[in-house]
Amino acid sequence: MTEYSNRSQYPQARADGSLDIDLTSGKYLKLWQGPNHPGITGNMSVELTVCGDEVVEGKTHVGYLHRGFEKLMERRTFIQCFPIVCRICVPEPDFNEYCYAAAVEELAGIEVPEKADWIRTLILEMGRINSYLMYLGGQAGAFGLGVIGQWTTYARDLMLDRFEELTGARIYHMFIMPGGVRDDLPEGFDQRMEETLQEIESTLQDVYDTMFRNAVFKKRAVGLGYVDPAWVDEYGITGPVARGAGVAKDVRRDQPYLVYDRLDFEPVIATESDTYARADVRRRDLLMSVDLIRQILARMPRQGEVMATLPNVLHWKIPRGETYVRGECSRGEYGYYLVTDGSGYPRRVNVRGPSYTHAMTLLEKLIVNVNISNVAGLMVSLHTYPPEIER
Amino acid sequence: METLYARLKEPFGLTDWVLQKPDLCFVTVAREQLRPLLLHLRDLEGFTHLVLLTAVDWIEEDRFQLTYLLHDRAKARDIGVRLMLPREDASMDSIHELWPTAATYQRELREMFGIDFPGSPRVNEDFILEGWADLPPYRRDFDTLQYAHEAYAERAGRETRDPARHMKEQLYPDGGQDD
Amino acid sequence: MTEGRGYQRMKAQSSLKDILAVATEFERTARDFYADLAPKVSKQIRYLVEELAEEEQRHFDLFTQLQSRADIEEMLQEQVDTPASDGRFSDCIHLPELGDKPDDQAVLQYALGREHAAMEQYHSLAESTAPGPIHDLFKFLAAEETQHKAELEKIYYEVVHSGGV
Amino acid sequence: MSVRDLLSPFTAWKNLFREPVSIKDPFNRPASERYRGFHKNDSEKCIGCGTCEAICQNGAIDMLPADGVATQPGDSGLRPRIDYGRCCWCALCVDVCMTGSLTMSNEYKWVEADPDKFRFMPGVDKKHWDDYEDGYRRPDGHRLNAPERIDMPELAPAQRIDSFVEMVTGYTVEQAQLEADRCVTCGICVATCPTHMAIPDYIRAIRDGDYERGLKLLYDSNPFSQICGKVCTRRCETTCAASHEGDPIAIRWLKRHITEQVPHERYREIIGAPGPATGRKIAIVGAGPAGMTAAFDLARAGHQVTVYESESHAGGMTRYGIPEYRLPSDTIQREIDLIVSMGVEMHYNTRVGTDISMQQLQQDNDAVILAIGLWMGRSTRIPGSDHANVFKAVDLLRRIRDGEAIEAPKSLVVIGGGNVAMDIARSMARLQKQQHGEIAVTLTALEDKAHFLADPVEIKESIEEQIHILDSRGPQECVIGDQGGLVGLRTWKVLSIFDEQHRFAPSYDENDEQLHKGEWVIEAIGQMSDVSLLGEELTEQLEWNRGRLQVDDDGRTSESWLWAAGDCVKGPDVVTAVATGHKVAASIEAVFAQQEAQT
Repeated sequence: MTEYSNRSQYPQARADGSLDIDLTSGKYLKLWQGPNHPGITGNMSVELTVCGDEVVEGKTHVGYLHRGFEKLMERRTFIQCFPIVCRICVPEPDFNEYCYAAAVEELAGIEVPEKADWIRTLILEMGRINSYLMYLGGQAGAFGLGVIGQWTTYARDLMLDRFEELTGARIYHMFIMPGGVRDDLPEGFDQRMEETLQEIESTLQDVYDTMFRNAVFKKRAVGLGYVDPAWVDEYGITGPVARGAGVAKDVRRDQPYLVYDRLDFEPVIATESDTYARADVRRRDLLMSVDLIRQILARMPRQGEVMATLPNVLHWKIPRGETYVRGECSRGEYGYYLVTDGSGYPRRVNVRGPSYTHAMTLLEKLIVNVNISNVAGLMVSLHTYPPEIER
Repeated sequence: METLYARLKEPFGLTDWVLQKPDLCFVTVAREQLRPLLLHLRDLEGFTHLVLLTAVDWIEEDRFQLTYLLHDRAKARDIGVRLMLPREDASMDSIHELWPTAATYQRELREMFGIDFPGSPRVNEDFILEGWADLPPYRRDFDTLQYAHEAYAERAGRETRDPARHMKEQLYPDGGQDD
Repeated sequence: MTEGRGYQRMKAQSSLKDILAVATEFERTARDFYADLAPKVSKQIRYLVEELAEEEQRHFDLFTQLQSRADIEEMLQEQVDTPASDGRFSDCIHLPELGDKPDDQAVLQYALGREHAAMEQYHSLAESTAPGPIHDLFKFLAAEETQHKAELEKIYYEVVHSGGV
Repeated sequence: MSVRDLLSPFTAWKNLFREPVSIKDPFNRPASERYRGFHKNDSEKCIGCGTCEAICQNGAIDMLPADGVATQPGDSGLRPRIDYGRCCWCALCVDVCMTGSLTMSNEYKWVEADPDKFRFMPGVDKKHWDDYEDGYRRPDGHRLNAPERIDMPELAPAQRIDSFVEMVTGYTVEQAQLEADRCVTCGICVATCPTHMAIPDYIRAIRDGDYERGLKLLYDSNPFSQICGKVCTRRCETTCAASHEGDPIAIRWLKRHITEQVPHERYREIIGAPGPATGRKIAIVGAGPAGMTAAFDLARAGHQVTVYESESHAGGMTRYGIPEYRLPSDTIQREIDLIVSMGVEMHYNTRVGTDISMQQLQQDNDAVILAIGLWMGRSTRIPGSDHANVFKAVDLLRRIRDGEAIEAPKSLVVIGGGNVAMDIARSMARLQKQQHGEIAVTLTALEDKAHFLADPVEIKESIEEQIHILDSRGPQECVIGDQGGLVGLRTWKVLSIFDEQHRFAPSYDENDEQLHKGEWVIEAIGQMSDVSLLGEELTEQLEWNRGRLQVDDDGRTSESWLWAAGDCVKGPDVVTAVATGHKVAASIEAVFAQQEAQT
């Protein structure tokens, strides 16, 4: 924390602890970061109050991509909700598909074929790799390392090819639906996936050499955005942000879903709890996903159905009930709270994305005393996607 | 979970217990018991993580349901605490002192459902919507389709036919019987 | 068949025109028979007898026209290739006596029997003549009667056999 | 900060010598095999049911008439038009498509300056990807709607074979809900139903659990709903969208379910009372479905309706032609009582032409309806068919339903492959079982099994009940033994029954001759009307059309006071009879209204 020990004497705290910021004093300036797309953080803006080049206060503003998904779903039948949920999170849409499907299946009492669970797990890990690849490019880019983003985009594109051949689409896969998954693995998928995984590993080695073993990156990332492990529960911190703080929180291990209880892995953690540590947790988590995909393809059953028999979806009613289904996405805990009322439509859907806590209260806390030039790097280090805040 | 409920049922006057799955249950609590219950769960039972706070509009029953979902990582279990509020002038005590992040949830509930949380930081600031003057949009009586019709122009040239009606017009226009 | 002797007579003919003249005469007799029958049957089924009379009239006209054609041989060459189904429809070869008040089924059976007999006669006449115009003419006549019979069988099936609730 | 951290990033320079990874020709990169690109629709296969439109959560699909596509039974003539300004390529439309006509190509690139071009009818508006092999199609086994119907519970063959107790027991509420859920509410069936019942609407009422609304919908178009719920020929089901890739919806059984869920005493209130009296008088000859439907409509309109029935009970062929195990008498009686309760006057055991003349009816009434059915059985008239032990199915069925004690022979042969043949075979089998403990019924039909006129379900159930069914047998002779008793039926093998144009042109193999043993032979072939009641004079006055009374589109004969409806005009079929009953009632109403207007 030495970097910031030399902080400005402004603003001074009032007796009640609040900050005494007088914008007319000439000491302070309001500065908006966003709402243009400031890299990987999406369409959100941070209203900064700066004193010199130091942030004294930050407020997160979202709503630039609000489409009201939760409300839209109340007007759609259970099957009609399936194609829209993926849009809540562009880089890693599959968690929406999975959590929604699992919640519906739970309340409707639908048993999903085992093979579908394996394919779902495969897809979620593929999505995690893509999300991390995008993150790495964004994190490096925020500190001026533009080439990393080009490499990770290439690697991600290879994985999108795998998504395309498996699901029939590159970005919004619409493949995990209530009842199972749409289709089996295509012929020769394992072989092509292995080639892709090797290419990703090779790219990651380059990323490691040029980003993680880079004096510039270290200089800026180390010590930036320190998260005290004690805040984890207080601020609802999950995923790599918590694991970077040494808290081995990983839903895959804590409450195994799908087939995670049949895979061998340990949550990746770091203890430094700064931007560098979080980036490294994600890099290693990505490599773990590569390993998990290999395990899945080696262990999954190759026979059997991938889709349960659904009731006629046009008149599908689900009895009154409520449940919460969570999964560990690349950014932390992703969950769907689904309430049904016996009709053919959801009564209420609430999407719990990790960014909701990370980009709001946590970011607003961490951003104080940060140098303006590091704001983008800090935001990216929380790996937030605003659409899951405003939904 | 059953033992937890058995222990807390009496002291906190819990009702409507539902064990949704082995690691998730729901209970309903009265307004005055909410804060003591949440504190107890957080500090003594290990439910340290506030997963979410949201509302359900049971408009037919004229009330809102607030759901406080708490997670106990050590025992890998969740409890959903329901609280029923009258819909009219809905207002609830803030819990931002228990979890700072609750302020964001409460701000959203204020905006989307019109449920007030006096004392919650920035609760009256616009969160997702800007300059919204209509009904709080996540209330059941806000009609999104009607809103869309009023707010946006339909693309010209769209029309459709009902198969049965079209067949009647084509095959038996006078409603005639038999073939 | 009362016309049986007529077929013998026809076999003895040697010119196409003569044979056609005899055949035409048969059709005329049949037409007159149905025309006489029509007013006697109930109006409900009169259509059937009238149709039969019309059909025989059509044959009568066709044969009359043929007689007057110069290119009759070429004409026949084209027609005789028509394959003739010689299947037998058993219900109809048992000829009922047509009383004063025959019903539709009886009329149909009578007509079918008549067509069948005519068809068979023309067939055997064709078989007993050497290839050439005469042979072709008999085959032509057999094909005509076969086709007519097929039409009647269709009506018979509709009237008698179909329509179970 | 180590020296390594300063040098390591320079490893990036190795990429200088690397082949670029970007695709050289991005415009010609084919998408994957199951890519969800622009739609294709096999317009021939598509039936325009609009289920794609119903499931589209974007509202991207419109159903519109298409050039070169005709509206016909089973095909609405509409085709989906997709607005790609809204489509999200989720392919739910493909997954739910009832015929499998809708698929997707793997084409994803298409450039146009005019945005309206991105709204077109796949398969109708030709596109270059129409013949693409690749693209998304519904994977095998991936169904969003259950293809199999819910089985109707019924008595097992062993339980039912010795009694005339109704064999079908009816859906439970849960079963009916599940079956109703299978309906996609397209309504294509409505045009096929002769009386155009509001099928999707009453099925929706089942889903909603609103049986009274369902019953109202039934009786709005069919006063024989309880009866049709049990024995309708259900042509609607032949055009059901679900039948293309699965079982059609059990429309008949769902109708039955509604009638069973509403207490009978509630019926009349739900259906509504008749209107005020008009003073008009109508006589109806025949108390079958056509006559009673007309009676129902006309009585409800306030007219004074009198029905003349030669038998002791109403119901016509539904009562005297359909066996009790398919249609119990109390069902018929409830239906008739309901109609009579609208103020219809019934004269049973009254034969028009004998007990009262047509001329008398003409004189006493403003209109007369002839609904006399097809009560006379046809005979093959093969040798021996005039033997005392050769019966006509319709006569026997009537005697059984009338409660007459019939002594069943130990063995018998039935001629015919229609429903009447099955009915009499199964009825006689029951009598044999009751009286002799053994069943010996042989059924011979001209048609091969694929062309049987009987309902496939009837055939299946007949076989279950040990009826020996022989197809493609042409009857030649009812063989009479030395003692003068009937020995059996002699048949020839039918080689083919229809020619290439599907015209009847039977050919026989005379060498394949069989004698089917039977003390009785029962002929169950065609039926005809007994029009003798009209008398010679009226018969001569009326116009006829190929053996049947000639009627205009409204069911009116060439005599302005006389209408005709039911099997004697068009049939035989219960629901068609109901339809023609409605039609003549409407025609009479229209004539009355016209007369009112003139005076």
